[in-house]
Amino acid sequence: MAKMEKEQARVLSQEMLAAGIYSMWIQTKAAKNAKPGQFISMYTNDAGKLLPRPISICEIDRESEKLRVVYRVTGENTGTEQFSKLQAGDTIDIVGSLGNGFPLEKAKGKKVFLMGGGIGVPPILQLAKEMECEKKRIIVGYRDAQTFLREEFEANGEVYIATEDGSVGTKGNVMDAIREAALEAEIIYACGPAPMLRAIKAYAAENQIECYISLEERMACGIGACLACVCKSKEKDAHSNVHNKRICKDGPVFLATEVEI
Amino acid sequence: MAKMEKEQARVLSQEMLAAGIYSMWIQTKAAKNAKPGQFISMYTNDAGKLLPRPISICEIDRESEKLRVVYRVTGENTGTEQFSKLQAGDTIDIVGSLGNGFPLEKAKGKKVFLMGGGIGVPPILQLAKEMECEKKRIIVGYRDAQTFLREEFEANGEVYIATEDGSVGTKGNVMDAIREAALEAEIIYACGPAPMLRAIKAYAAENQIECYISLEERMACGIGACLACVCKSKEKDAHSNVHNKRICKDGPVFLATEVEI
Amino acid sequence: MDMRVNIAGVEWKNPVTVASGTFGSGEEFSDFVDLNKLGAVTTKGVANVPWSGNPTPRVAEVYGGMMNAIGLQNPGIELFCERDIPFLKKYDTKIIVNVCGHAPEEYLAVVERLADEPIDMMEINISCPNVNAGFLAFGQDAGHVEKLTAQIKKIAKQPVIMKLTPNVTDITEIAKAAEAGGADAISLINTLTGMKIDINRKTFALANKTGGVSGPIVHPIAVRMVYQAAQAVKIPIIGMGGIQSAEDAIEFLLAGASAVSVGTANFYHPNITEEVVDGIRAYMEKNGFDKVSDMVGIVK
Amino acid sequence: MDMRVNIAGVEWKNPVTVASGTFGSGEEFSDFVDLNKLGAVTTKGVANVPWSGNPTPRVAEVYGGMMNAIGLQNPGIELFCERDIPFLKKYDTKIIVNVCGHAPEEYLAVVERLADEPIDMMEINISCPNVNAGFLAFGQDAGHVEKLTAQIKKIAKQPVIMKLTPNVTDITEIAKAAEAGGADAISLINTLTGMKIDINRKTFALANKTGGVSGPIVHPIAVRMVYQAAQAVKIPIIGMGGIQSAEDAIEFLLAGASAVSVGTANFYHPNITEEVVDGIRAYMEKNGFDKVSDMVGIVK
Ligand SMILES: Cc1cc2nc3c(=O)[nH]c(=O)nc-3n(C[C@H](O)[C@H](O)[C@H](O)COP(=O)(O)OP(=O)(O)OC[C@H]3O[C@@H](n4cnc5c(N)ncnc54)[C@H](O)[C@@H]3O)c2cc1C
Ligand SMILES: Cc1cc2nc3c(=O)[nH]c(=O)nc-3n(C[C@H](O)[C@H](O)[C@H](O)COP(=O)(O)OP(=O)(O)OC[C@H]3O[C@@H](n4cnc5c(N)ncnc54)[C@H](O)[C@@H]3O)c2cc1C
Ligand SMILES: Cc1cc2nc3c(=O)[nH]c(=O)nc-3n(C[C@H](O)[C@H](O)[C@H](O)COP(=O)(O)O)c2cc1C
Ligand SMILES: Cc1cc2nc3c(=O)[nH]c(=O)nc-3n(C[C@H](O)[C@H](O)[C@H](O)COP(=O)(O)O)c2cc1C
Ligand code: FES
Ligand code: FES
Repeated sequence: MAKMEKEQARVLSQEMLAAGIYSMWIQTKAAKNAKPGQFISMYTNDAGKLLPRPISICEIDRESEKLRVVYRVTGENTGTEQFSKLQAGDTIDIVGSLGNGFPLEKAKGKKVFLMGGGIGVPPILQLAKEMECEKKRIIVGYRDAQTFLREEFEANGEVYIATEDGSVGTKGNVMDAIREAALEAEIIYACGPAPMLRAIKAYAAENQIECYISLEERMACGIGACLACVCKSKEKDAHSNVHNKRICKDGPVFLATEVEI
Repeated sequence: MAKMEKEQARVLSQEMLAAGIYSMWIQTKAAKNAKPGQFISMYTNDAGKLLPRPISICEIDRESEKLRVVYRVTGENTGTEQFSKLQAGDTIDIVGSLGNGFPLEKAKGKKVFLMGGGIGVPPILQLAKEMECEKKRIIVGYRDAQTFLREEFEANGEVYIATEDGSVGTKGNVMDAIREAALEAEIIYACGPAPMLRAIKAYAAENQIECYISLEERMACGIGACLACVCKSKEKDAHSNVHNKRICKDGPVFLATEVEI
Repeated sequence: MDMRVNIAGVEWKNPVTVASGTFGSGEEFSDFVDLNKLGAVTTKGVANVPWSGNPTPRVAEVYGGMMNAIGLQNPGIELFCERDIPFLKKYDTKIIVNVCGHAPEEYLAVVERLADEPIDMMEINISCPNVNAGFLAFGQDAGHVEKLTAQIKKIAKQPVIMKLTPNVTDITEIAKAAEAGGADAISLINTLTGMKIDINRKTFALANKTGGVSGPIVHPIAVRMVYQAAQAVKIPIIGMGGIQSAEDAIEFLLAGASAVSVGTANFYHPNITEEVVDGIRAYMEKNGFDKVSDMVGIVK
Repeated sequence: MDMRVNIAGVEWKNPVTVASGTFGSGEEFSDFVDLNKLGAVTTKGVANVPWSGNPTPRVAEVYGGMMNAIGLQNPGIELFCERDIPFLKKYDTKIIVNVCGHAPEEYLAVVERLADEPIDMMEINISCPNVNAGFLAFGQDAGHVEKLTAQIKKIAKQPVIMKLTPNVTDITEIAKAAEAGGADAISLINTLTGMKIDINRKTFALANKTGGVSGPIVHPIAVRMVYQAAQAVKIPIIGMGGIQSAEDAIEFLLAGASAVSVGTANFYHPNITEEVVDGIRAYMEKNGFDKVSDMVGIVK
């Protein structure tokens, strides 16, 4: 495998997409082999905040070695707040790309749901861009009318929107949107908050649909070494020899039936 | 007394005067009541480096509320290195002005030595500028030909230079310079490394000259509260009730006979 | 919003005081902070006679904190009573006098001298080296803690706070010993013993070799100990160690402290105490707590 | 410049290893670091049977460091011997296997199983909760430490490093107990027990409530303990706790450690170990040390 390292990436642009939601393009060698569904570890310059912030890759420009991340500032004095203050020309330390990504190839010839909720929406974009399939339905859920990335999605598939406050599309969540439009799929790819993923997993099981979900957990290393970021697995995992899988290394994307959420 | 606070000062200029020696002008309310010989506490923005760096005031512009500090970068990854990277327009947190300053008024009508050595040279400048006396001799010692602040001194008194390597003026230290020129004084003001101050104190004692020296010690609060920065005092100190004086509050300038160095 | 707290019968206007030794006798900080805004002022440690303290360097910076070996320099109880107590009496805040000593007699002499002074509480620093126990401190031995507490309680006229050292295997054992000895409250943590070596000069950064580590770096250890102590004793706890924001202080309250002390942060953020008071109030408002005591120890 | 060190008869090419649990079994970091450049690789803790570890969240960030409660998840000694030892044997570095257990029998089973494995040393983690001593760990009681060490030494075929916990009143007492039990070396410090409270969710940041604090914030405490231990025992010491630069490592060597381990810093500076090796070499050059051992313990 290629020698990996912590890299000082250059910030190319920074833009606010919605209240507290930022989009950043960075120049990085990590773009070369990046895949949709993978993430990068982003590091602050703050001596008080040493751990990485795992952030999904939202778009990849392999040719010119650029990555886009879209992230939420989670509060005051957070690492993500510090990221949001970076400007074009600044640098940011990253390690990546990390994790396994979505199994794109499985979608060939199938009717697909690409589902994203909240801050799980961004990784769906690169997935939508690269996916080749029979029918590509993108179902994305937002809190309100600030439907960030919407135009990009519309350029890459058939888009259904759900908003919690009903201001755009279906009132409710992505599951409500599916029901409202009576959509069907043979394979599902999803990223979003745990309750949403639980609902999707149940729906997929009920309808016997192959389903891939991207999980989140607190991380320390991001590369499989510290065992911080585990989720419960159905079978005994080959690496851990217990019912735990590492989200950073064995995931973040898992076959829904593999994991307990 | 006026309400004091930690202030976010604005950097007006930053300039390298000699290898590793920087000069910074800052915009600060602390200039208003500043006196020569006082210092300011300068704080880093680094969450790993929380304590203040005490730095003497080198020049004061009370009118337009500006202070100049001249400081040495003591090594890699130090707070002073971080200060040296600040540029005009940046901000820096400071508390000041602190300490007692040199007793200017005592020089009236007298023949004076203003002696500075190494990074103890800078505070002598404002002192030289404000001093009214019979004869003002400025004796400054440097390592080598990088005789920073020399022109400024020459505009404010009769200047004698000593350099360790003999490249400029007397080869040796400030004491050698005095001897070489057979200078005499009735009062001495000095700032510099401990061995130099010890020599000056001995010289002053021998010749029964009134002598004021500015001392250094590690500080935590800079305002007299923590008792970190003490020096031994000859008499029992009225505040501490022991033979210790606080350099930050009772000093940094002391009558040489008051303290043991 | 009711910010008042009652610590062993003494009502503070809010739960925020300062950590002993980081605020002088209050006077040094009075240009920066309106002392009337503090629940209490805790003075630097005072002994029966003046102490000269340790040689310098007495402090060193460490990553995210500092180390000190001041050696409890103090002017002695007489001058303290003459000068520092009258100064603090000018303010509308409670006065907590921190007491140190090398041997029980020395503590007792100070406690006795304070009997008729107009102070509100006393805090006993048992991290001082115990002349009768080698290099250990009083506070590192439960037996000594209980005994010393009982001796002090017998003569003290004001409520007694025993201040615990974190340099112990089991903080609950020490907290229980203080309670058993009759302490009215406990406070923790004092500094963690550390060392820094100057690799260029090839010697210790502090003249005393070791020093007490304080500042934000000790916060998680302090919160843990306050939590454990709160499960072990019924007397009120004053939590401290690394507080540099209202959030840090609130962690202590939720973990079981009835009040908090701000220490090292005063050195780099001189009016931090006022910010902590305001921040706790804002948190209470946002989270629907009417009284500070409603927050205390709710995380279990 | 002779970087070699001899730890209990095992020669490392340089004094730098990694702290157990922060480097996986070495495999996970092999893309970042040339393992051949390390004096030794210390593996994550392994028990006689697989352990599932604690519920998540297992880590939290704290100011200048982190807290973990992984709960010693491990695949058990069998899979470890089959997979992880052969992987490490491909490299020219020493192999130190870190061993954990809840009871003496569990430790002993692992030690026995390792007897014929091609490993160089073993490190015994005695910070594991001791099922026979309430919530205390083996390492918090000198009696338990001496006894466990002696039991292990009786059957161990490789040199035994006892890894000490800092959560004790007197580290010298524990270090001496390990030495008395026959330990070939000691390593310290393991993590300091801490707690973080999420004030918005009003609950513990870690599912386990408490966790082990590590990273730069523990460095001064670790240096102090290594120094104290070095004054108390004659066996070699491996120093660790908060190393994130060569300078941090050198402090341990000057304080009396014969070698050092880099832990948490691997997580945010994945090739830090190589930098530490290079930085120690540069320091030796600049300061005229021909051999690493000439630096060890010279600050007294
Ligand atoms: C695989 C993966 C992909 C992610 N992708 C994105 C994304 O594309 N956009 C986005 O906005 N967010 C994403 N997240 C969540 C993001 O990692 C957290 O919001 C972020 O780490 C919070 O950091 P902070 O500095 O804002 O908060 P702080 O409170 O300063 O964080 C403190 C510590 O907690 C960790 N932490 C806090 N919240 C989370 C969380 N939800 N998940 C993991 N660690 C957390 C931080 O990494 C840090 O170590 C992703 C998480 C994972 C695991
Ligand atoms: C009253 C006074 C006036 C001073 N005036 C000047 C001046 O005008 N110009 C100048 O270059 N230097 C001056 N110094 C020295 C200056 O304070 C130190 O060089 C500086 O603090 C070193 O900080 P650092 O970030 O470079 O080093 P670091 O190694 O990062 O410092 C670590 C800690 O040690 C303290 N420290 C290190 N060296 C000293 C020292 N010599 N004295 C006090 N604290 C120290 C720092 O303040 C900090 O808390 C003065 C010192 C005092 C006490
Ligand atoms: C410079 C300094 C002096 C101190 N002096 C005392 C003291 O006299 N008596 C005492 O009980 N604690 C003393 N302490 C300990 C503090 O009161 C407090 O317990 C400790 O610093 C932890 O809090 P912090 O991290 O907020 O500083 C001192 C601490 C510092 C930093
Ligand atoms: C995530 C994590 C896992 C750890 N696992 C182990 C372990 O399995 N066995 C052990 O002896 N120490 C373990 N430790 C402790 C470290 O080896 C080391 O003693 C401690 O972290 C201090 O060093 P540091 O500050 O450089 O990390 C672990 C530490 C961390 C952070
Ligand atoms: S974050 Fe370390 S194993 Fe996943
Ligand atoms: S630095 Fe605190 S008293 Fe001088």
